[in-house]
Amino acid sequence: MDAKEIIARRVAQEVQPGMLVNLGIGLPSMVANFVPDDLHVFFQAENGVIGLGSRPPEGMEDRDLTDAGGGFVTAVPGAASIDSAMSFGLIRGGHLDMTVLGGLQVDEKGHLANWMVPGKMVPGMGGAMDLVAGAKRVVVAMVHTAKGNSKIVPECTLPLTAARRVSLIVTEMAVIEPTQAGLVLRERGPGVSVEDVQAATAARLIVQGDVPEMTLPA
Amino acid sequence: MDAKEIIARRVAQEVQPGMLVNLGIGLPSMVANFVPDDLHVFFQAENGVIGLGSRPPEGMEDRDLTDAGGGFVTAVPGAASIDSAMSFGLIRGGHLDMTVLGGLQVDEKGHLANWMVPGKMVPGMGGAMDLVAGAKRVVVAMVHTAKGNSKIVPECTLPLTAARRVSLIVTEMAVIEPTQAGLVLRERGPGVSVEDVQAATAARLIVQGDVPEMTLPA
Amino acid sequence: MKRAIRPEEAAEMIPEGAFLLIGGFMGVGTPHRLIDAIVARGVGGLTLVNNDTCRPGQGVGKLIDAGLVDKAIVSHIGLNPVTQKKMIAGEMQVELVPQGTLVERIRAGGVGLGGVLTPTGVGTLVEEGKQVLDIDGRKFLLEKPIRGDFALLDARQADYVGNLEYSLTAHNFNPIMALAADTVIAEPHHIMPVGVISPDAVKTPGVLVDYLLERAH
Amino acid sequence: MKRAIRPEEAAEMIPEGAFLLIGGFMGVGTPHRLIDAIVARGVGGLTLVNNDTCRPGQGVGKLIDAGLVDKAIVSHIGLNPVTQKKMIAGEMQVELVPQGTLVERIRAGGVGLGGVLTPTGVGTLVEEGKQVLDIDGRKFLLEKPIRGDFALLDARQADYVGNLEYSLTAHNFNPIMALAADTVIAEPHHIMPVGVISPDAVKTPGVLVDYLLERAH
Repeated sequence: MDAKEIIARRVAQEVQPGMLVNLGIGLPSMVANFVPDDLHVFFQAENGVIGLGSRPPEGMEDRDLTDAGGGFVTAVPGAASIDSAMSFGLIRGGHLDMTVLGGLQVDEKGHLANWMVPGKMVPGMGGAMDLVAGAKRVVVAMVHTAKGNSKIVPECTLPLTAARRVSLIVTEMAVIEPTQAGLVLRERGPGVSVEDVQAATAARLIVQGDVPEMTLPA
Repeated sequence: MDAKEIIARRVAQEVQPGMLVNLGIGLPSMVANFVPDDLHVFFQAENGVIGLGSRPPEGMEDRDLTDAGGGFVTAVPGAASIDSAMSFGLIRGGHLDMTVLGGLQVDEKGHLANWMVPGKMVPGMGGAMDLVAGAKRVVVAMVHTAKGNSKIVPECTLPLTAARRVSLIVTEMAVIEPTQAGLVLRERGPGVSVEDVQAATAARLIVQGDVPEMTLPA
Repeated sequence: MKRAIRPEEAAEMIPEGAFLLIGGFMGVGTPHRLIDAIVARGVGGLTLVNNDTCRPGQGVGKLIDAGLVDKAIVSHIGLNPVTQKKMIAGEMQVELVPQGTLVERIRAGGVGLGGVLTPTGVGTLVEEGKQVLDIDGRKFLLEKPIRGDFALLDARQADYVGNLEYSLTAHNFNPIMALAADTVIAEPHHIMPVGVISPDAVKTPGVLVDYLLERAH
Repeated sequence: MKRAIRPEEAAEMIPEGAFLLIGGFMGVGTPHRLIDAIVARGVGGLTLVNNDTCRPGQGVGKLIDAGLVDKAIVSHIGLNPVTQKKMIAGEMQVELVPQGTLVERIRAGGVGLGGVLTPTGVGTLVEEGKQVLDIDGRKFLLEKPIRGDFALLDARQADYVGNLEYSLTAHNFNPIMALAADTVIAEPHHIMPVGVISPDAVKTPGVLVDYLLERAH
């Protein structure tokens, strides 16, 4: 199993029945593949649909039905079209149960940075600032390191996405919960030791008792 | 012709082709009867329809289609249903070309009072404060006196509906335009002299040259 | 999927002193069966947010008649002499709010904004006790958000996901109130199977709705 | 009744330096024929408000390619390297706005509110230079309204009154932008006779729309 699939499978376990969930583009969008249908979860695409479905069969794409990354999608039975004011009204108003976002850095305070690298890359925040400020639960899904450097750092050096503490960080090496006291290591990745995780992490991790390995049912 | 019909007919002349117009309940609502169909005017009822039509035939009333006074209405071809946020978004946002409202008092500054009489009657402002604050043009349609007392006064003694100067006052005796300088008498009612109007008016009226009599084509 | 419940079940969820947002404008777009069930149960001390207090014996006016409302936050009470009488007698508090301000305050509560900056009411009694902001040379009142414990809505049609459609002038406050309460109960005239309402026809996404009232028999 | 005009007629109305609100999200729900006509005319100095700047050669990206845009007010430019290059070279100004803040700022401009009080962006770079209000113990940024000279909209269907319907994820900013410009031009895929669209299906009332683009041949 590659790193991204480990992450997507583990994040999928955070999804509870009946939730409204927003998945960011890229890695977070893979989470949908591992959420069982019988949970009756609704996925929101912030560009305007609640009840996002999978990719349509070849030739049945509709130019007016895409996800936030511009990819063609379908709508599930019971879907609703919404405009951007309603879409972000749901997000900012606390109606979104969970958002899963990628990250460039997360720090010991649980702050996320994911929208720009000054002088290098300025994609813009898109909906990320509203999502992190407004969703009930914010899960950061990202690979543990970038070019060998830890993405989990003592303090973000990149501009923050929000002043709010995120709820959970899921990488292929660890599940980490930011708390008032700091970053608590909750789970280890498959075949990874606590020492391995700390060695790959620039931030200080709090280890309480035995740290179980992720369970990733097929 | 009774006083109310004079007022309604005269106010109807203020309506220009293609306007969006809101008529208050009571006397103002009579204005619609005198606006020619070929002006293609849309009437808004602030409770939720643009394209208010006349009363439906007996037995064809719909409990979900009423005007702001709760009376059964119809919708014209091209009508649109709107919720209260859109309805007042149109009003506050300057999209409403004209509103016609009743009044308890209007004063020399052009201030309108029409939502309460302290200690006596507190109907509430309903949509009136938004309408007076937001409509492009505010026309007050009211009988000239109440129980022998002038409703056009030097200064309102009743609580104001808005700090904004209204655009025009139409009574059965006069058409009066509030200006920076004061209340300018623009027209006299049928068979009424300038002296008659001033005698029935507590506020000072500005008379410039010859004041024509209202023309009220059948 | 949302369970369709009986009016009495819905009424039983509402405790004494609850803060209720109820859709409707002079009784149009009001959930009448829910109101009857609340009156039948008789639990009071309620705060009521509605456009108005309707007329005695009609719509939310029934809640006033039954003495269940301690406070009404409304834009108009002119057609309900019972409300006026109770207000003057001090049996009931009435907060009068300009209609456009009322709906925006509820929207702000529902979409997570800190308040509403409106020109409506500047220079009137409505300004009293409120912060006035000068923004680029114009004055605006800062009006606070409103949220309720319950929103009770009338809808033309629903599906079992909870998606709602409204009809003509029965929209009024319903789609906005759907955003602004902890528990949202809708009383649809019809409930359709999931999948038959076009996504483009949905005005309140089902994720906002907690319970549907079963259809009238 | 609204006249249906040709794309070139619409483009000719738009003067140098105009402030344009254009519907769309990565080109979905964007008035493509209008954009082509503006590019063909080649009058620049424009300010563009859109969710993003799309991709090079697509949607509003064509306006960037042609060098017609002096300033873009958008939430995302990550998929358009041309925008990034021009921004870094100082050929174009880019104001990045959180997406939910952007749509509310346009709404505030359209419905006559003095600004938006949002928690989004508090404690980030977005806060810089803005008033922060403490309301009942929580912090909110005061974000200013946005209005345009023109709103250019994509719609699924119109009637000759100008009523508009939108489709699926092609709604996005269109219904809100319809409220917030001096002149509103809509590019519908279909135009129907007056009276055949249900009032309940209308999402933008025709009174907001000034011109319709004639149908593609």
